[in-house]
Amino acid sequence: MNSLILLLILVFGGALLSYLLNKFLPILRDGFVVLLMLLVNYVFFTMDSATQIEFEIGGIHLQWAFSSAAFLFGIIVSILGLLSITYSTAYMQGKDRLGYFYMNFLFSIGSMLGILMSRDLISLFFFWEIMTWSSYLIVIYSGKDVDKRGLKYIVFSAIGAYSMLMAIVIIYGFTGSFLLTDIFDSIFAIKASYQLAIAILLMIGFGVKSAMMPLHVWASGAYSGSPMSFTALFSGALSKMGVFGFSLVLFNLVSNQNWLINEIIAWLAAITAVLATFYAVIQSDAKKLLAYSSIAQLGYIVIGLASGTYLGVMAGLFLAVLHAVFKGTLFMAVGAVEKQAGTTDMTKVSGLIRKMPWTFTASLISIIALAGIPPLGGFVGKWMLYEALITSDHYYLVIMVFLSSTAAFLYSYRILFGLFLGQEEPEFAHVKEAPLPMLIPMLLLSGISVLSGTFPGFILEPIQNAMVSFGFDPRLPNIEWWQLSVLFNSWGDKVVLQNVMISITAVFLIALTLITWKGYKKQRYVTTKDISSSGEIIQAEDNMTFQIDFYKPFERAIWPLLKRKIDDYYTDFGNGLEALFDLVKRIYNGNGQFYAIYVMAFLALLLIAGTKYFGF
Amino acid sequence: MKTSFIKEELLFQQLATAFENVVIEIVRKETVFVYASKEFVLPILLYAKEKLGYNSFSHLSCVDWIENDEFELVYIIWSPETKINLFVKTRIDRQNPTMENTDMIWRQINTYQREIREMFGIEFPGFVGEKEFILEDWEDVPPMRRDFDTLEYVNDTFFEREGREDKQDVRERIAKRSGEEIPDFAKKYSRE
Amino acid sequence: MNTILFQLSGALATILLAFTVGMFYGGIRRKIIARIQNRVGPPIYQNFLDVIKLYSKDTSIHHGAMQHMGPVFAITASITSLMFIPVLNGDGWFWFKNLNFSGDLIFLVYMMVFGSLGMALGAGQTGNPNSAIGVTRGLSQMVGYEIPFVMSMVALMAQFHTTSITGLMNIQMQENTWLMFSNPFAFIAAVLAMLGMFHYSPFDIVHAPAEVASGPVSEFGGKYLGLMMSSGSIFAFVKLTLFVDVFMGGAANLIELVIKTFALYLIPVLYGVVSPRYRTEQAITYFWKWPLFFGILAILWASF
Amino acid sequence: MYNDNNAQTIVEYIKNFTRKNSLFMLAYGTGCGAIELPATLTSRYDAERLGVRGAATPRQADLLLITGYLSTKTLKRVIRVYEQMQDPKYVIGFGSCTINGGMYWDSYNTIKLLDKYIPVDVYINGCMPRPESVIAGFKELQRLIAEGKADGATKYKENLDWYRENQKKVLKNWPLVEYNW
Repeated sequence: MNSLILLLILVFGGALLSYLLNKFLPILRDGFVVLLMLLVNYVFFTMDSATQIEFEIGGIHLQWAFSSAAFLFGIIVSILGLLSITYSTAYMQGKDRLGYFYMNFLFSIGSMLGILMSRDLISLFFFWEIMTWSSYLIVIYSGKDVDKRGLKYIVFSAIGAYSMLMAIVIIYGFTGSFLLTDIFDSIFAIKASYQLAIAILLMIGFGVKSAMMPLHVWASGAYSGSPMSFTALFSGALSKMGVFGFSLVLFNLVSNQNWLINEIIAWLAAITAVLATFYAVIQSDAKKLLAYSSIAQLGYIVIGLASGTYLGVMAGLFLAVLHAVFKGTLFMAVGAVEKQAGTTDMTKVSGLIRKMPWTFTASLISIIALAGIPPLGGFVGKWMLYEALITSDHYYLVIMVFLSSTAAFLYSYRILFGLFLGQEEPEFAHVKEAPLPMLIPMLLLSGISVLSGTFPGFILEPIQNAMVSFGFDPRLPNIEWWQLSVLFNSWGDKVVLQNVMISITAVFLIALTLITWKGYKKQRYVTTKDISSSGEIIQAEDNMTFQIDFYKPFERAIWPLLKRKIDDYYTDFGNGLEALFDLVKRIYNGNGQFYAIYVMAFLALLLIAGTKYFGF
Repeated sequence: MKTSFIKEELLFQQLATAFENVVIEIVRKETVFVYASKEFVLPILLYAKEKLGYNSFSHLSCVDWIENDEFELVYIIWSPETKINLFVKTRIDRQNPTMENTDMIWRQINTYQREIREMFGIEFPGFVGEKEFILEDWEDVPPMRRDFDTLEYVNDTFFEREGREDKQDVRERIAKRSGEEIPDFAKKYSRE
Repeated sequence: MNTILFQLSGALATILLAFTVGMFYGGIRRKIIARIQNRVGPPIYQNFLDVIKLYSKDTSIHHGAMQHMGPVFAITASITSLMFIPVLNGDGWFWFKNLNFSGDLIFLVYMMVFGSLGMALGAGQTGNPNSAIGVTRGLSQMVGYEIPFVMSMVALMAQFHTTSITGLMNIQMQENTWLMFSNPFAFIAAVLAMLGMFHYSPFDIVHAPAEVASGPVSEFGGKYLGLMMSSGSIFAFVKLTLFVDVFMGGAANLIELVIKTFALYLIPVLYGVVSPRYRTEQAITYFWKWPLFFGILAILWASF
Repeated sequence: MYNDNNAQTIVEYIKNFTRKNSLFMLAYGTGCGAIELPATLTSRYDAERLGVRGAATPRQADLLLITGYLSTKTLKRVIRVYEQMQDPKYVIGFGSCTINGGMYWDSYNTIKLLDKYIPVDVYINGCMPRPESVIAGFKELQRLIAEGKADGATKYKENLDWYRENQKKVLKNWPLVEYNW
C-alpha cells in the first residue's frame, strides 16, 4: 500500500480504535496509543521521499506528497506526537473521557500530517478544518471557561478558515486549478493587487494558527486551558502548521516585487514578540506565562521567515524546530508540576527542586535554550536570526527582537524560580518526582536542546533540504552533521559552536571541582528556612516566599504599553457590533407599515438618484 | 491677669449634666480631670467623642497604687476645637484587675491595652489582640507592678561581674535630700 | 606556537591579567570614593585581601545544588567571555589570542548575561526573599540598559558591515581612527548603558545593603562570595576591554590597555560617587529616554 | 613574626594577615552604641582604612559588633546571628552595658554579662565608647588575630554546653537551633 495512505489510515483508524478500546478494553488503551505512534513514526521515517499519490474526487484533482519542507515539519509532528502521547499516558491517568481525548489527540496528529502531505488546496483546507475542530474539542475538554476560551478559539479559527476559503476561491478563479504545483507556476501571471489580496487572505488564515498579532488573543486561553500533554503538541507542532503555511505563501505565492508584505509581516511579528513577552512577564500562572511566551517565540519564527534571506529563513525554521523541542518540554514540565503538586499558580507553589530534580533539570535546560543563552540550541537560532536581520539591514527589527528576548530572561527566571526555587513550603512536602512516562519525553527533548547547541547540523541539514525547495541555494558545507561547527553570516563573520561548548564546559567543570573540593566534607545541607533574617528563627509555618507582584517595578516601567490590551479592542468591537445589530433590529421591527414606508423611501431615493445621474 | 476658664467651665457643665456620679475637676487651663467609676468610663469616652468633639485619643496609662490596693487607669483625650486635655481617671481593684475593653472607640487603644495587660496584668475581657507585646515568654509577676522585686529577679536570673558588689543605694540619700520618706514596701530594696 | 599547552598557558595568563587588573580597579575605586569623601580609604590591594580571606573562611552550609553552582555559573560566564574578547589588537602579544576568532559581538552580548542568570538561579535557591527581590530588580534593570547598549553595537555593525570585534578593531587600525569619533552617538549610548552595566550607584539597587541586605548574595559567604568577587572583577575587565576594543581602537600593549580601560572605568565610578540611588522603574525609564534616543541617532548615523 | 612563643606557619601567617586586614563587620545595632558607628566609618575616623567594612548579612560577616545593652529579647537574635556566621568569627562588645550591665545593672530584661552567653574577643570600655576607642578596639582585635589568639569561636564550640546552659537560663521557652558548624 502507498505509505501516505497507510499513514493516514494508521492515525485516523487508530483514533477511532482508541475510542472503542477505551469503551471496551481500557487497560490496553495506553499501550495501544504509544505503539500506534511508534508505528506511525516508523512508517514516516522509512517512507520514500518520492512517494506520491494522485486521485480525483468529483472532478477535483487531488495530489498528496511530502515535499522536503513538509517533511521537516512532519518530523516535528511525528516525534513530538509520539513523546506527548507517551507523556499523556501518565499525565491523563485517572481522568475521565479518555477515549474522547485520545481520539481527538490522534485526529489532530493525523490532520497535521494530512496538511503537510496535501499538495492541493482542497485537501489542505479539509485537513485544516479537521485540525481546528479536533483541537477545539480538546481545548474544551476540561469544561472550564468554555464560553471564554473555547469561543475565542473557534471564532478566530472560523475567521481564519473563511479568509482561507476566500483566497482559495480567488485562486481557483484565476488559475483554474487547486494543485499547488499549478498555482505556483501561474500565480505570478495575475495582477499584483490580486496577488496581494490572496497573500493577505491566506496570511490571515495561517496567522490565526501561528498566533500573530492582532490574531493572537485566543492563544493564551487555549494553550493554558487544554491538558498540558496536548498543549505541548498544540504549541509545539500545531502552531507550526501556521508557520508552514507562511512559508508556502512567502516563498511560493508572493513575488519578489512585493517586499512590502514581508516587511509588514516582520514588523507585526516583532510587535507580537515584544508585547507577548511583556504580558508573559507579568503573568503569575505558569501555564499562562508559557502560553504568552509561545506567542512571542512564534513571532521570532515569523520574523526569520519574513526576512527572506538565507540565514533568516534558516533561523526561522531552526527556531521552529527548537521551539517545538523546548516549549514541548516546558509544557510537559509544568504539566508534571500540575499533576504532582496540584497547581501551577506560582504565587502558591514553590521550592520543588529537591522533590522533582529531574523535572527541574529538564526545565532548566529548556529555559536556557529558550532564553537563547550559549551553549544550547536556542542560541544558535537566535544568533542566526540576529545576524540575518543585521546583514539584511533590518536594524530596528533587531532592536525589537533584542528587547523581546532580553525581557524573556525575566519570565525565564520567573518560571524556574516560581515553581522550583525559593522557599520549600511544608504544604508541598508530599510532592514526588513525576512518573517515568512523563520524565522520559522531557529528558529526551532536553537532550535534543543540548545537542543542537553544539551539533546543529542534524537539524540544519533537513532545514536546508526544505529551503532548497523554497528556491534557496544550499550554503552549508558538504560535511557530516557532527562536523558542522562554524556558522557564518553573509558578511563572513562566524561563531564556532564547538569552541564555545568546550570552553564553557571546561571552565564550568574546573570551577565546580575547585569549589566543591574545598571543604566539601564539612559542608552540609540546610533547609531554606535557615536563612539570615535579622536573627529571627523562621518556623515551618512562617511564609517567607516572595512571589506576588514579582516584577512590579518592571510592570510600572512598561505600564504605558500594557494599558490597552488588544483584547479590549475586540470586546469594544463586539459591543459595537451588538449596538449595530440593535439598530438593525429596530429597523426590522416586524411592523408591516414600517416596511411599506421603507420600500417607498427606497423607491423615492432611487427615483431621485436615477433622474439625477442616469437621466431617466 | 486672672485666667478665665470659660471653655473648661462649659465642659464641666456639659459633663455634669450628662453624668451624675462623676467628679470633675478643672486642674488648670485646658486640663480637666474626670474621676469616674469603672463602668462609666466607656460612656464618658463615647459621649466626649461623639457629642463634644474629643476625637483625638492621646494616651492610656496605668498607675499602681499599691498602698490603696488599686490600679488607676488614665485615659487622656483631646479636642482640636477646645484644645482641652480631658483626663478620664478610674480606679480598679488590684486583686482582680479587669477593665472594659475600649478599643472599638479608637483603634490605637489596642496597643496601649496590650502593653498594660503585659506590664500590669490587667485583663480586658473581650479584647482581641496579640498576646505578646514587648516581653517574650514572661512567666513572673508582671514587671511594672510595684510588688515585682526587680533586684531579686535580676540577681536570680543574670550574672554579675565581679567587682561590682558595692552597689551603694542612692535612693536613701536622695530621699533624705528631698525630705521624703521611703515607703515601707520599698524598704526591702535597700542594701543595708 | 599552537600547541594545546601553549594555548592553555595563554588562557591562564589572560585570566590572571583580568583578575589582577579587575581587583586593582576595584581597590582604586574604593580609594577614589574614600578620597572624594575626604577619607584616607583602604589600600588599593584591599580587594585581594578580601578575596583571600573569603577563600580561607569556612563555608559549612549550602542550600542545595543550584546555590552551589550559582557562583560557578558566574565565573564560567566571566572567563568564557574573556576568552572570546581580543585583549590586544593586531598581532599584539600572541599569548592573549585565546579564542578571539571563534565568536562575535552578538555571541558576546549573550554570553555576558549567562552569568547573571546563573547567579540568579543560585540566589533563588537560597530561599531568602531579599535575594529574589534583588534578582528581580537586577533583571528588570538589565532590560533597561541592554537596549541602548545593543543599539550602539548594532549601529557599529551596520556602519562597518562586520559583526566581529576583531573586524571592528582592524577597521580602526586601518583607518587610524577610533570608532568613538566615527560614530559618537553610539559611543554616548554605550557609555550611558555602561553606567548600568557596572551596577554602581546610582544603579546599585540590586544589592542595596540597607534595603535588601545585599540582595542576590545575601546567603553567600566564604568561598562562594570569594568566587563571585573574583568573577565580578574579571567581568569588569571584560566589559572595559570590550569597550576599549570597540570604541577606542583596542590597545597595542598592556600599558596602553591599562590606561584606556582605566580612563573608561573612571566614568561609572565618578558618576556613581556623586549620585544617589534610582528606584528600579526610574532606572529603566532612565535608560529608555536619552540613551535610547542616542541609540536611534547612532543607527540613523550608521545607515546614512 | 610576632613573638616566638606563638610561632606560625607561613600559610597561617598569610591567613591571619588577610583576616586581620579584612574585617567584614555586622553591626548589630542593639543599643545606643550604634550611633557611634557612622562616625567611626565615615570621613572623620574612617575605619575602612583598617580594612573594616560593613557586611549586610551574617553569612558574609567576620565580626559581630554588640553595640550596647542587650535585652533578653535581642539576645535571642544575637545568638542566632552569631551562630549563622561562618568560622572564623569574632565578637566585639561595646560599652559598659555589655561588660557589667552598666546603667542597666538592675533591669529585669537586660543581660549584664555578655561573655556568659557568647564569647567576646574584645571589650571596648566607655558609655558610649567614642570612635577613637572603637578604633583602638579594632586595633586590639587585629593584634589578637595576627597572633592567632582571637579564638572565641573555638571556645564557643568547645564549651557549647556551658554556653547553652547560660542561654537557656534566660531564654526559657525559646527554641535554640542546634549549633553544629
